[in-house]
Amino acid sequence: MEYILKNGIVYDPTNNVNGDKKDVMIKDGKIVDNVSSDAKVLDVTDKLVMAAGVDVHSHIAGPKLCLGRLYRPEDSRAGVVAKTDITRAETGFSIPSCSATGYRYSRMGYGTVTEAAVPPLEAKHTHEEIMAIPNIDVSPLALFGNNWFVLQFVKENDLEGLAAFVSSWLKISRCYGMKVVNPCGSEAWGWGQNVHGIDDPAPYWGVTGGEVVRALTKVNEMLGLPHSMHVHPNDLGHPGNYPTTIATLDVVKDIEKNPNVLRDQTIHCTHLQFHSYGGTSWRDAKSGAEPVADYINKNKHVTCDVGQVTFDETTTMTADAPMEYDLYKLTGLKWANKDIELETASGLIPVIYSPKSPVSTLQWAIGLELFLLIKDPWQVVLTTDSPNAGPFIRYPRIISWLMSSDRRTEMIENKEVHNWASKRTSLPTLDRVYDWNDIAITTRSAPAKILGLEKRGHLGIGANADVAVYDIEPENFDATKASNAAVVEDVLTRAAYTIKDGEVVVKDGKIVKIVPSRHMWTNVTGFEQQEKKVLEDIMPMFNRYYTVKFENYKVFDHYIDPAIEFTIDASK
Amino acid sequence: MTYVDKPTVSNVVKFDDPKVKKVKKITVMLNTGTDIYQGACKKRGSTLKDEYRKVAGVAYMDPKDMARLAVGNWESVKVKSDWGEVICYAAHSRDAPHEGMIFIPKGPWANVVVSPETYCCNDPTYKGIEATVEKSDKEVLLMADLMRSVYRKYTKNEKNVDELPSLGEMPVFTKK
Amino acid sequence: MVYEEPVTDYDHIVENCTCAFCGSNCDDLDYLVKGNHVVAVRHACRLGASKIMEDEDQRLKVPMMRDENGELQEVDWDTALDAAAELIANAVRPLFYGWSETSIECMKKGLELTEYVGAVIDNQATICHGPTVQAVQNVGYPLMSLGEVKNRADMVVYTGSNPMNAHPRHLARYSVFPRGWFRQRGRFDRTLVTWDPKFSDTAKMSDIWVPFEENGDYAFCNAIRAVLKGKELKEDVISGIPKQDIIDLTEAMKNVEFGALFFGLGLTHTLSKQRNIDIAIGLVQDLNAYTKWVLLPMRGHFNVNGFNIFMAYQMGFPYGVDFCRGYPRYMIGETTTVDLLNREEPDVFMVIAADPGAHFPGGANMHLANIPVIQIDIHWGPSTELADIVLPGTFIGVETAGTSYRMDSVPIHMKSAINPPETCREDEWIVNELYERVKKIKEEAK
Amino acid sequence: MFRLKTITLTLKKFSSIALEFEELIPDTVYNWNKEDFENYQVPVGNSRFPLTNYFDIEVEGDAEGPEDVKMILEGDMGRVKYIGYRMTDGEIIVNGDADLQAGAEMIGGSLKINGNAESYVGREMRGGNIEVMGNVKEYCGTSYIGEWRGMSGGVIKVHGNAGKQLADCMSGGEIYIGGNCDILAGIHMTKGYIEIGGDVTRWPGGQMKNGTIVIKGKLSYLLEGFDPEGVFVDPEVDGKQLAGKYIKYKGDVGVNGKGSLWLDAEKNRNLL
Repeated sequence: MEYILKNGIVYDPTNNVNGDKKDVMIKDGKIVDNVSSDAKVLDVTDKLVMAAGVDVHSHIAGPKLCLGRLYRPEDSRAGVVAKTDITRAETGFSIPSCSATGYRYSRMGYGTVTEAAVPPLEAKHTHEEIMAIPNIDVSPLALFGNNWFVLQFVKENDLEGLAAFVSSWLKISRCYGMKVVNPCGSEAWGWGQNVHGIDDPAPYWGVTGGEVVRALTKVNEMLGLPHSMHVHPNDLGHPGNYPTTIATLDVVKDIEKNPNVLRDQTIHCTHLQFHSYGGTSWRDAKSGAEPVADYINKNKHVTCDVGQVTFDETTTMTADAPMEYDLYKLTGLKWANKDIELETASGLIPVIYSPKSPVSTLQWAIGLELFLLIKDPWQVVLTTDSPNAGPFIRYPRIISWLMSSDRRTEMIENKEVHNWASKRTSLPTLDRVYDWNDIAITTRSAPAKILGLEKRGHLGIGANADVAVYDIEPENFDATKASNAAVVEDVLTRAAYTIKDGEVVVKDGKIVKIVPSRHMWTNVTGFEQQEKKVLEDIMPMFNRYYTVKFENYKVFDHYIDPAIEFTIDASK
Repeated sequence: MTYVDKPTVSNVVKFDDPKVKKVKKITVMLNTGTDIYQGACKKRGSTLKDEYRKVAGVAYMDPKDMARLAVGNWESVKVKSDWGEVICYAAHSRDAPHEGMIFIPKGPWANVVVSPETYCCNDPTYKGIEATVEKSDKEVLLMADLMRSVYRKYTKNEKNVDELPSLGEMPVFTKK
Repeated sequence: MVYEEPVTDYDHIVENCTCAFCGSNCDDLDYLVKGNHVVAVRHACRLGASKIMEDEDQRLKVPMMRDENGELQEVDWDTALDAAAELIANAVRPLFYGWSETSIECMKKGLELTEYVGAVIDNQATICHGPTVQAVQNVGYPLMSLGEVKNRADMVVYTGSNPMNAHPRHLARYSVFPRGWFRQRGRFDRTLVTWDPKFSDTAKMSDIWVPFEENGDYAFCNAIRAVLKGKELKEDVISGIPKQDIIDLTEAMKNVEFGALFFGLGLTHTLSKQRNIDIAIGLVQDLNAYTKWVLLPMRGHFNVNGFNIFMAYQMGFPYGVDFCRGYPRYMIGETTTVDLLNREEPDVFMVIAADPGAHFPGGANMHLANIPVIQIDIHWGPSTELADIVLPGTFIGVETAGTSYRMDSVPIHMKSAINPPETCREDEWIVNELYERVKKIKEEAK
Repeated sequence: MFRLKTITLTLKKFSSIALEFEELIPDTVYNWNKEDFENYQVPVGNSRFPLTNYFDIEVEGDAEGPEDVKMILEGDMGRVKYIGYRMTDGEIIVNGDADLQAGAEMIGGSLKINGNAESYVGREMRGGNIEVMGNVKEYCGTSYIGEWRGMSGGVIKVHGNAGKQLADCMSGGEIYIGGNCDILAGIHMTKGYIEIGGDVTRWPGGQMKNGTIVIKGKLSYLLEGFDPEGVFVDPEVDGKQLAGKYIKYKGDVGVNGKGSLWLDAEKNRNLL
């Protein structure tokens, strides 16, 4: 099938196309420079055209999500939609059912989403859910930061072994990259404890978070994985945690980037908002965004996503289990927890972010500060750490805030938000606004580059034909006007067209076609010998302390159908 | 294939114990649930067999209660509750003593006397049911016969279902 | 039981098979295969072994339908499937019950059929751990994978559960006996506690037995929580347990390094049902203020938890989901099987991989005598005596591979070791056939 | 001027598969005439059938809004669910029993049931009045499963007995039970007022954080989580004047609860 999108206003930062009126041509699922005469013409004259969105960090599939859906029927009830001839029934607001997840991302013009936390023991579950999610390709990241084998290798300072372990565990769990969450803290949670800062060792192991992040980042570059170290630092959500955050980023500063990778960074810090707090307690908490943004402005080896608070009743879920228990002690709302043998832990709890609450407002303002203080949009990506700071369906609302400082001022001055926004942060003084090009960078081009996806996030020749068209005319529309914020949100919530691999899956905000999501995973080659040896070495420990047989541990091919394999040669 | 013809139970019922007063009927609290004999037999699929009525059609009782009723291991008793009555074997409970409490493993026999009431909690009342137990001279029915006499799905117009010939211990169906 | 010589006459061994019995999903079973038969099983408990060494006499091998005299007659697959599809297509309140002893792959087809015809779909949780799920939804769910207990736990509590009878390898493989990373002496490094009115086979081997009175669970946990909050107990005896014992037990639970609470149907089936679990969960949450505590329900079937997980990720609700209005609806007591049967609402009942005839109260089963019943199963059981159409499935984990979820939600791919009988069909195939045939009938009606 | 539209639905055929009535509330039908009702298809299981299959329909007078509507349901509504669901105004009278979810999520107006009602009467009710002349089953005035914010407003009066777990997670409003009440009334409650005229079996106020429960009859089992705070004569409770001697308890301490439980002192002498 061939398409030609005619006369759209195209934003394609990767290829320096900045709001030019041009046609986009599609053939066999790719962007091409010409099509035959029988190409189908889609007239998108003067409409906003971008590559399909890419989400660098979201929680959409796996055990945590499922636990959330299982124990929050009141949330499932909040998003019930009846089946149609094309779509299946939807449920859920903050933790939508699998089909709802695919439909909602697709309606927003997104085509690729990263599932940010996969415990290898339950990777089959994650892949089962990805099979149930339509219309978006998913790049799952496996959890390594509290894995006993990793702690062992780090303790023995055996990087060779660690690299082999990582490459074989990526194969076993069929994951795209590495994720580290509260390194050593989740292991401490195995005893109901936590660690504080990057130099606080995990009980028994005597290994620190800093050592784990450094070792795994070295390994990541040694192997040349497409994506970098993806870290959720220690001390999430604690007032005064920003020094820990900066220390975590700095501990890998001197590590050489692998020459063969597309990305510029060696470390990606996720949901930075939760890690940029000043003060010593919630009583005197204040923004720590400035020092953190300042560090990032000075250091190109770092990228981040924000985890913007959206003022919703949502569900927090993270492998940072001790933090979730702290939240439980604060709010008393129903607390769930799931510890996973030899690998990780996780916790869940419903949260209500209210604009009337000082803390919620502070978190909201810090998120926006980071967007506005980090100068290079290629270093900062739009996320809500969905659903932790808010459900992903709120991305368009965040964009409306970024594009209009008038709207932000309005919210502060009309007391739509608590006065901590002005008392505890610098937000009121920031009048920077994002234009459509910046939006295209922070929602498409940058996340694709950070993930090391050369065929996504742009509209150059040969790129995947993942395209989004929005029913708005950038040239005749002033997104900076406060009164237009609602329009921006509305229009970006329902794409005029979403095209996935050259097929129209959304038209006028409605799902018109279902395509299966593909499982993206990284296959490291050229390391087979080391992998074989490492497996032999660790097998006794595996057999004794896991409760499943190794043969039944791995993810079989039929759980990742259809798949996209990213083969990299580690020997290069 | 190795399996038991009936569960192993101790046999220390003292019928001549002067302290126990003989009665015709006792009131008990009935509990149901799984037990390993029932589980093994059911999941193997041997539900038509005599073994199944021995492992599921049995009321495990406290020996004192058995003495009161003058009923020995593998003799028949009638268990009656607000929801029905069923004949099952009496047997010495491995978990005794628990006077005034009987246990019938889950299965078609227990189903006759447990309560379907869920109290709007989807789960029926399988435990803590008030029931009476008395000695009976009737034989415990095999599963197929029990299902036929309790639910009468295909014998609605039969006058006297219990007088029909037994369906036996093997599947009954006509082959092509 | 007579002694039998070990089986030596077999062709080959299939290793690391997964047991298709209880929620422990032991995946270390070795099947000894001769011809196309499993002639012996290694590592399985008495329950697992007996299921895998099935009773051939009662294996359902051919499709059957009732004739005018109500007797089952062998028919060919097309006849049986068409008749079943006809019933489902014309039903106003169809109910599809079971699923806990088949694969996730089969459930996927089942849910599509359910959604298409607007039926109610429900599983065995509705008569076992449904109240647990409700309690979890009310107050939360601090759980763990079983290896956490094996590697860390120094106190293990079983309440309202008798694993020695229902999950015989649970203590041996996961919780009490195995040597863990931090518990190298196994059993000697752990305190085993049983709370149960009965001196059950598990209580008999415990270090501490707390025989609270029948229906006393709620008040007992409430008292422990009060003690945790530093309250002086009023009564001398609570739920049949002396005041001092409760205080001592509370102290002991506060002072372990890692405690695990496992609970079973003894809690979900007694007077205050889901509230027993509700408060037990609250207790474990409280204990986490002092030390590490986790809990886990002892799920009965090898995929009963799998169905709840599958439904949660597909439709946002764990069980008892009603699609009659085109969207999923989950309302305890309204969209759940036993309540619907008590109300005599369903007009067609399909049971797959379950046995209501053996496990539903007679009062509920009475309605199955009034309506058409379609059975998909591998053995002739009590439900067959109430079934109008019988469709013989295959044995997951022995004859057919499939995905299941252990009681602690660890997904396991159960491989197959032998071929199914030629005349049987895989559950997944049967349900998909029904879906296709129902669709055909409905489309033609349009 | 005073307007009133009287809609009378008289049951002529009982369906064992429940009818769902959430679309037939004053808010939606105030401007319907007889024909509209006759053309209406009511949800039954996975289908819809003409309302006339089940009911004789009479419509008198006219209305400008729900407030002008009086709906009378004649006969056994034991298989008619969601009567008065989310109604905001007007009046519904059931002359017979009512099925599940009567007055669920009700916002305003009044619902009177001259018979017994099934479970979930007034679930998550926010306003208005429900009166049941007979008994109610489980979960009267409760929350939705998993939802920690339950009934938040309005008044439920039951002249008969109430089943188990009355007003789970209640967070506002008032409930009056004339007769007896089964286990765990006001469990998880955080706010609101429950008054029970008759006897109570077990454990009222389990895990309650706040709110008030008054029991005028005999209580069989009190939880350890409740601390006595003395005996009061003719106390005023939540602005209501109670007659006689009452023992006051605070609880549930298990959850650091500040709820108050008032027991009639005469009927519960054993606790004095």
